[in-house]
This record gives sequence, C-alpha cells and structure tokens, in this order.
Amino acid sequence: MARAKPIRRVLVANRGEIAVRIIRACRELGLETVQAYSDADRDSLAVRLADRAVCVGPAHSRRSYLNAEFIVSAALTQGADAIHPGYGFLSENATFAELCERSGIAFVGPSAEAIRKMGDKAMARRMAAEAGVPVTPGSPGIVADAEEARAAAARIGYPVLLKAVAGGGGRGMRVVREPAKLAAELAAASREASAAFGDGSLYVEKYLERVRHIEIQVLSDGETVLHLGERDCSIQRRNQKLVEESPSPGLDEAARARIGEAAVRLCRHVGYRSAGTIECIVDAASGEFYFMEMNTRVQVEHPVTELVTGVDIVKEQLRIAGGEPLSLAQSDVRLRGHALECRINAEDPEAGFAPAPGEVRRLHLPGGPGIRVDSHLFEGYRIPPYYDSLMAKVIAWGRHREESIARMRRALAEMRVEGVSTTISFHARLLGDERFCRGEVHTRFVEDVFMGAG
Amino acid sequence: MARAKPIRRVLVANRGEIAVRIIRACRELGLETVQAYSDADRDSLAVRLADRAVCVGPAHSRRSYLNAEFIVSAALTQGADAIHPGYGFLSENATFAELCERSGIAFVGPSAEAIRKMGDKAMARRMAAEAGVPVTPGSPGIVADAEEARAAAARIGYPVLLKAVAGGGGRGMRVVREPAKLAAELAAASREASAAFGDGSLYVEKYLERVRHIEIQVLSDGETVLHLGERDCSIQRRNQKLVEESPSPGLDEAARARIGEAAVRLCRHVGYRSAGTIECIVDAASGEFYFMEMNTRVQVEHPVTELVTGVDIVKEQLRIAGGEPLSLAQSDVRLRGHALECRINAEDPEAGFAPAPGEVRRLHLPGGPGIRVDSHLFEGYRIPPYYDSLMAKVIAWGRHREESIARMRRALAEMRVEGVSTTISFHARLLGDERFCRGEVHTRFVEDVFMGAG
Amino acid sequence: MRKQDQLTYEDLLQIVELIKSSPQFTEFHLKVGDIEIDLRRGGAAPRPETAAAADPAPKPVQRSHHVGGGELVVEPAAPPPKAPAPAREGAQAWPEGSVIVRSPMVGTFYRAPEPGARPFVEVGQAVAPDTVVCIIEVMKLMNSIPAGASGVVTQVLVEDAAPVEYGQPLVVLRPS
Amino acid sequence: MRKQDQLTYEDLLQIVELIKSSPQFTEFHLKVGDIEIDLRRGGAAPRPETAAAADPAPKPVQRSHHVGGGELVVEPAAPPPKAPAPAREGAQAWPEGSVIVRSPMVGTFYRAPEPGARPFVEVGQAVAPDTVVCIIEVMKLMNSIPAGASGVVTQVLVEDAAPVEYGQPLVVLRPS
Repeated sequence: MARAKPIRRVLVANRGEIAVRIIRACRELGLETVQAYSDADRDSLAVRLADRAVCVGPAHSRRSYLNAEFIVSAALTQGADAIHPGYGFLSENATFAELCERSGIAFVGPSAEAIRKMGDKAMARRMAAEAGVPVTPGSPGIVADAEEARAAAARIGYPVLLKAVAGGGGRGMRVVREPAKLAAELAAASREASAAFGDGSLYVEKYLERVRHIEIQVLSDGETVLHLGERDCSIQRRNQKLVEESPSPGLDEAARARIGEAAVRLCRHVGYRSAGTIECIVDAASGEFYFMEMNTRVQVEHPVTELVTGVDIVKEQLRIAGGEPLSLAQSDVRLRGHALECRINAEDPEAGFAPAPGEVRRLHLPGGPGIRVDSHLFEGYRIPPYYDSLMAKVIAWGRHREESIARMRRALAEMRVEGVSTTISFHARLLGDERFCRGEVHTRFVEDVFMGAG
Repeated sequence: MARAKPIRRVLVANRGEIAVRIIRACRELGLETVQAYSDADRDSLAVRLADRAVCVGPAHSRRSYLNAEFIVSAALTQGADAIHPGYGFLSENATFAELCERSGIAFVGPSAEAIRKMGDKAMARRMAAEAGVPVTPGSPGIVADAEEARAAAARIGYPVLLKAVAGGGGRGMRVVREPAKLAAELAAASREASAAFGDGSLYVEKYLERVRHIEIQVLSDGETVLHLGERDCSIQRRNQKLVEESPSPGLDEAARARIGEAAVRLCRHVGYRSAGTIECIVDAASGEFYFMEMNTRVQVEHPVTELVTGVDIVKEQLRIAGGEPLSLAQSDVRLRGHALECRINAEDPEAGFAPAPGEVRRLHLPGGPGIRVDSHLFEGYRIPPYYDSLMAKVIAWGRHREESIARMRRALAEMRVEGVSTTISFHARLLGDERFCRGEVHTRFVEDVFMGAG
Repeated sequence: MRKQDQLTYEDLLQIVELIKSSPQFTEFHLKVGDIEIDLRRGGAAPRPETAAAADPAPKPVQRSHHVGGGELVVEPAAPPPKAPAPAREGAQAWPEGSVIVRSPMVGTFYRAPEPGARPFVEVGQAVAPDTVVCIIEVMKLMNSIPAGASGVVTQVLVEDAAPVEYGQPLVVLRPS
Repeated sequence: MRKQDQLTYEDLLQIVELIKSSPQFTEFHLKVGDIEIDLRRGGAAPRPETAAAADPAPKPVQRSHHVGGGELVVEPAAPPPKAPAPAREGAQAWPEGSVIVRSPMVGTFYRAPEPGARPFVEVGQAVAPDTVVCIIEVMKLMNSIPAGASGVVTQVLVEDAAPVEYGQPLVVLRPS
C-alpha cells in the first residue's frame, strides 16, 4: 500500500451533526476545514465553524451531497488534500472512494476495494465465513422442494425462517416452528412470493428471536487492528436505532473478547484500513453471535465507544488517512464505565414519529458532569426538510449503567427545544421503563413490548 | 458519630453554576431540590431547574445567601432535610453548620468542629505538623531581634521572607537572599509594619520561588479516606485561579502518591468527613511540598478531578451526608488522561479584568467530544452585578495533556457570548502560549511571564 | 432516596376547584417537580401588576425578637423588592392603589398570636402603620409584622401556618 | 499537520485595496480561519439584494461534456437558488432588473476557451440565451455556460481561473 501523504486541509462532504463532529476533530488536529454544503445548508453551524465553505449544489442531496464529481471538484479547487464523507451520502460509495484516489485526494475511509467487498452482502458473508466468523446458519442456496427444505431445517434447527430470494418488506417470509408445518408454509410462502415478486424461490435460514443488535467498533491502520468493545443498538423502531449503549448489558467479558477477536480476524482477512463496524446479532437464548454486515464508515453512535474507551474515533480516522500509525495497542483499550446515547430527532412521537422540520426558536442543551452533546443546532436555526431528522445526540457517561441512565434522564429533563417537535419525551419515557433499566431488551423491544404495551 | 438519616429533599443554598451543579447531582440521585434564591436571582437557571424555589432575601448576599437563619428557616418550612452550601457564602461557616445540626438538617459538608479546626490557619498548620505533613519552614514565632532572625534564617536556609504578623496586602514583607542584608531589611520591614499596622513584629519564613499551587482532592465517609489525585492551579492572576488541571504536569507518580498519602493522614488526624481539598505549594527546584491550608467544601475546579477519576464528587458529598459509605476504595481510583478547566468570567481582559455584568443576548456553548460545560447561562439571562463574575467553566478531557489542550482551544473557538465581555480571548491566548503548553508554569506565571511579556 | 412526590388526579381537581372558587386570582402557575400547571381565568386578560409596581412600599419595622444577624429590618436605604416573583407567585389581583404588606423574611405565617386566638387582623379592619398584621416564625422566633401604613385590610393572602418566602405579599390594604 | 494559513499584513492591505477599487461592492465579508474582515463602503447603506431576489432566474442549459451524474442541468422544475449566499458572498450590487448568470456547478471559471484567447464575452457585448459566457472546469471536463437570456453584459464578477461554487454569480446582464 502506498504511503499516504500527511493531510493539511480536509473537505467535509456531509452535513448536520457529523459535519460539526468532523470539523471539531480537524480543529483539534490542527487541520484546516472546507465545508461542502448544499443551498439548504447555507446557514448551518458547520458552515459557520469551518475555515472555508463551498456550495456544491441545490438542496436535493442527489445533486449536492451525493454528487461525487462536484464534491471532488470542490476539494480540488479549494486545495483540500482529503475528503471526510461522514456517514450516509457518499461514505460507502466505492466509486467515490476511487474517484478521490484517482484525483490524488485522501478518502478518509477504507480503500474502494474494501468498501466494494464488504458492501456486497453475499461477498461479506463469504468473507466472514472464510475468516471463521459465524454467520446465521441457513441453506446454502434456494431449496428446490419440501424435501430439501426439511433437510436444511433439520440441520440448522427450528424455528426457521423461509425467505423469498426476491423478497422484501416482510412479504414472502414465514416463520416455521415445527417440522409438521414446514411443507404447508413452504407452499404458501412460495405462492406469496410468486405473486408479489414473480419469483417463488425460497431459502431457509435460522430464525432468531429476542436477539440483540451488537456491533463491534474496529480501528485499523493497515498493520495494527484493534477492537474498541461493542455497542448494543437493540433499541430500534422500524430498523432505526434510537438508543445505543456500551458496554452491552447482555454481554460478559468472555463474550466481548470472543466477538471482538472475531471482528479483528475479519478485518485482517479483508485487509481493512480505517475505522469500521462489524454488526452482529446475538441470540439471547444461546449467547451465540452471528455476523450480519460491516459498515465501512464512522457510525452515528460512535460517541458511546469514545466515552468508554477515551479514544477519539474520528481523529484516528484522519490520522490513519494521513498515513500515521495507530497511537495505541489493544492492551491500551480499556473500557471504563458505561455510556448511553439518545438520538433526539425533529419528529413528533405523538404522530407516528412524523418528521417535524422548522425553526428552533429557543434552545437549551444539557451540560454538566458526564454529558456530551453532539449537535448542529443553534437558536434561530431552521431545520431544513430535505434531510434526516437527527437534531442532537445526547450522550451520557457514568461509572456504571445505573449512573449513565440517571444522568441521561437528568439531561433530557434539562433540554429545551422550542419551535419543533422532538423525541425527547419518548426517550424520557423509555428511560423510565423498568425493563429497559434492567437491560432486558431486544430488537423488537420498542415496537412489541414498550410501545405495544402502551 | 451519630448515623445520618437518608436525605430526600435538599435545599441548595448557593447560586450560579454551582447551584446548577448541585441540582444536577440531586436529580441524578433522585433527590428533590429546593433552590434558595435572592431577589436578584429570581430568573436564574437554578430556579428554573429546581423542583421548588424559595426567595430568601434581597440581592445583597449578606441579607440572603449569607443569612444563616433565613436559609435554615427556608429549609425547615420547605421540608428539606439537607442543605448543600456549595462554595463561598456559608460553606465554611462553622456556626451555620452547627445551626443546621441543631435544626436536624444535614449540612452537606464536614462537621462544624472540622470546619473550625481547619479554618483557623494556625490550628490547621499545627494539625498538619502533628499528622506529619510538611509545612513551610519558619521561625517558631516572632523574632525578637536581628540575632534571632539570623539564627532562624540560617536554620531554614536563604532566601527567606520577613513577614509582619499583622501584615497583609504585601506590606511589611521583605525577601532576603543573603545573610549580609538581613539586619537592614529586618529594620526596614519592622518600621514599615509599625507604620502600617501599628505592630512591627516579624517572623521569618522560607521564601519559595517558582512554586506550583497543587491541591489534593480528598473524600471521606468518616471511615474510608481517599485521595483523588491532585489539581495544579498555578495559573492565577491576583490570587484568582484562572486555569486548573489534573494531573499536574510537574508531578510524577511517586510525588503524587506521597502528597496524596499525606493528605489522607491529615484528614484522618482531624476526623474529616465529606469532600475536602488540601492545598499545598510545591517547590519546583526541590520537588518538596508544603501544606498551606485546607478547604472544607467543594471547589470551583472539582470537575477536572471528576473527569480524570470518573468520580462524581458532589454526588459523593450528598451520599456521605446521607450516611452512606463511599462506593469505592483507593485502589478503584485510577487517573485516566488529562483534564483542564478554564474559568470564563464576565470580565473585560482589555480593561484590567473589570467585571462586565449585563445581558447575555446570544449564547453558543461548545460541545462534542471531551468537552464539559458547567454554566448557569442561557440566552436572555441578565448577569446580576451583585455576585462573582464566573459565567461558565469549560472543561476539556483528553487522553493526554496535548489532546485536552487542543480540545480546549477548539472549544473556546466555538464558544460565542454576545452582550457581555468575557475572558474567552484571554484563555485562548494563554492556551496558545508555548511555555504553558510545555507545562512550565508557576503561581507568578500569568502576571510575571505571560502578561509581563505582553 | 425516593422520587419526588407525585401529584395525583385528585390533587389536580382540587387545585382547579380551589382556583375556580377564588375570583381574586386571574392566573395561576404551579410547578411541582416535572409537573407545571398554568391556569388563566377565561375572559380576563393577563393583568400586569400595576398596583404592586406603583405601591408605596410598606416599610415593616422589626419590633420583637429578630433573627438573621440584624439584617431583617428593611431600612429605607434598602427598598423591598418592587417586582413580585412572577414565576412562582402568578399574577395576583388587587385594586389599584392598594398597599401590599410583604414578608421581610422566610418562615411560617401566623394570623393569630396563638392557636385558637383571634386573628391579628380581619378583612374590613382599619389598621395603623404599627398595627401588627401577623407573626412570622423563623426558627422558633416569633416576628411581629406591622402594617407599615394606615388603611383598611381588604385581603389576607396567606393561609394560617403556611410557609412564606422573602418578599411574598401577605396582606392587602386600601390606604386611608 | 500544520496550523491554518496566516493572513499577513500585506495580504490584508491588498484585499482592502482591491475592494477600494471595486465600486460594485458596497460590503465585503471575509473569513479565513479565525480572521474575519468586514468592510462597508462609506455612505452606502447596506443594500438589500432586491435585484437578485427579483431577477428572472437564468436557466443555464448544459450543452457540452458534463459531469455529476447528469444532475447538472438546471431544469425548470428545480429552480436555481433564489437567495445568494449572504454569509460568504457579501452583498454585491448590480442595477435593478439585471439578470445574473450563476454557476450551476463547482469548479474553475475560465473567461476564454484557452489561455491567451479572446474572452467569450466582454462588458458591453450583446448576448443571446445560448451565447457561451464562460467555461467551468469540473475535474478536467470543460462545461460551457450559456447566458440563458438575451441582454448586454454589464459586469463579469469572477476573475479568470478562479474557483467558483454552485450558485455563485458569474456574469451580470442588462436584459434586452
């Protein structure tokens, strides 16, 4: 791998809180910043904080934040030698990473090749298997008939999930809990899939209930690969993460080490360089974990890991992109206490979490011991309707989970946002739930238990 | 010692950022809060955040925050079972602590007896000596003549300081660097002291130059006594601390342990219970430390210790006052990284740091990784002219001193306060000073080196 | 350590009923813990406390036992607070030109010298500046509070044995 | 990793001189790192950009090589930005009723087809909607920018070879 050049000026190719986060990291490293912004983000905090700013297109992100050529052109004309893509937008776009490489600009992330490998779910699953990382058990491919399905189900164990290869949105999916029902369900699922997608092919996968969404943060400079412990992101609504924490209340030291080492093996196997996240599901019943996918970028929820490890993940990304070796070894990574993040969105929890853009007329963010706020809000800021509704991440640290929860409750009670609806009240209620406080959560907790129970 | 009752409702007998800090700690412990406020603090953040609030008197603090009977009466009529005095005001008033005790209200601090003992400087010095804690060498009492002065000076070593027993404000003080000049300076100092204070009596003390102001945070539940490392508060202007940090760049592990153990010995010797601070000076030349005084309350700068140890000092104070044992042992106290606090005051650094009360018209506090802000400000808040000028404490944590300084610089650059003059620019310049960054500071650094050099 | 008191639905109803039956109040604000209640009398526009702002400030003089380091006496040089506590007190209504006797201390308000005794003053009673209108107990010491002005008592604003804070309006006089 | 570029005293002088000699600018705002400069022409009150707000938005149509995934063409359905970038651009002055040709992309502005050649347009020149007024280079691709309206060029706002951002005013026309 070619030795990377030191970085002096970074173009921030993102918006909102993550743009502010990246600018902060650059400032702390003494790097100049150029904020690429859309017409709708002219009056944003990132534009105010950056050393320079350049408008790259209209509000519509396809023509601004997703416009690879304009982003690279902006970096070139502004003399930036690196581009940080944040999360979303172009962050996992291998073509964009390649375009940066060709233009002599450091892409703050892994190589285009690594993005491509891990972006293809089937390839990523194969990579994991090759690296000895468990993947969800299932049939090798589609099952031809009930006979084959029965054999596969017997091998992987009930309950199983029948999944249409062409499926999506829950259609063509059937949970089967006993062999006697397999044939009938297979026929029904196949009919449904044929009708819906024009393809009745099915495969069989292990059905896991009451699973936790666990992800491992990794950092690699291409030589040293570290894991920084896990995040538990089981608190989700419609696959949107709402609360993340580290460490997980459902993992012990031994499980943590086992999953962490597996994540490191996978990164080594694919020659991964930069920060990344290995997403797994952990079966509460058996304690087994299974590889799901890899995110080849910084995650929204990275701060919880930063608070328990003391490692600044965004600064490490920038250092790695500038060719510097990691400044720590695995033995330096020690988790301290517990951290919790609540994503505060401009949404109305009383109206099905409908997005509620508008002007932030009054704002009071929480502070004091153990509280970190990552936000791009300011009084008078107009939240544009074109992008996601994340307004602020409130992150609480405590010596133990009980303390970080108490701090988060206190912080949410202090926080005031006037002018737009927010999810603060939802979080406050969730954090008052005894089952949540006991850590008894899974990926269906919010929808089936917390909101289901009213 | 009588077993303390559990606390349910705390009256906060202070204002500004420390009142907010105490309310936050109470919230996190599930304690109710009653904010005692003066007429000038009606529209304060503490009043807004507290569960209840009670006006205890007019703006003038002698008749409100310093009015012991009214404060206790407010606690009694509001059903509070504890009073947290914060710092300043009644926090080191033994009579007030006694009044609380007599009224059946827990004083969140040490016993009246401990306050009395350590509040008397001569008694405190004797206690330290008894506990085997070094005090600045000096003549046992006043020196009768040049002969006695010469003998004392010879014993403690030059340079020495001639100090008027009745002195103050620097008058009647003389530094003598060699024996030949002693007699003449003694005569001159005695004349000066006679003229100024009507008493020419002098004593001789070791004169220490280039000293650091180091203080040790202690926590005691009456049984277990812990030290939580030191704070270096050498960055002062006219004896006002401006920047504090932990750990000190001038102390190694061995010195830290030695001073910490001495502080614990002193606390045990006086039967100290609650949080407290042992202030020392450390001689840069010899590395020796000398006891100066003890502060029997929480300090303004306690957050730097909280950030490096993870211990919430205010919550520990409350727990101790409620009769709970400390939740940790000395072996659990591990310093992690480095923290730095800048006191942002409503003062004009261009006009001799003249206080600049007024209305905070626009406010943007810094956030993001490693930044904590303890402040009672909000947009539209009018800083009253009756009290001290502290507006906000910005505290930065980093894996090492370099990182915490970089974060602090970044945070100060983000911070915006419109409507009043602040010391932000002063701090920004100070943190850019290379000597400061190398840690080459002493108690005269700001006045003699940084500001002296222009 | 327990959670803060919860207001029950009954409590709320009672409070609302109480306010409904107290026509002298046009607005009501209550905050207990996380709960805040705001009531405003229908039709009555929020009324600025002009009378209070304009009132010739009563100058209660300390007469009997006093506490607080001799700082209780409200001297002419240190005027009592002009603005009432808006956030906590809510707007209280009294006729223009009224004189308000405010509490110069923090303690417990007593309308009578001892339990069961006749109140110091009743509505409709004429008072002189040195007429005692109530006692405020501060740490077992009883402090007699004089009217500070001549007039007729039109309202007594505080319930017997209720806690009062500094500057709180106690009694309303129509000056004579 | 080094500190951000420092503006020297010379740089500042040059900038001030440049603004002094450009009467079309009434206000000027510059931010580089921690340094911010605000200049306002003496006597000239800050002037709202009424002309720009009212201008019949130019609709440049992409004609030659284009980049950006075909997203460059400003279709009528997606109006170009109406408000200029106030924070970065400062207020620029042009006569009321002017038509502003704005950059539909991020790149480098060229006044002429090649170095040394005659500029595409000069001040005073009449243009038709499809007259090319400049080229913008985006990642080695040269994009011709048409005037989008008929008129006479009254100002060319950008120096040759200077970087331009999306929506930046390039050329001012007096419509005919």
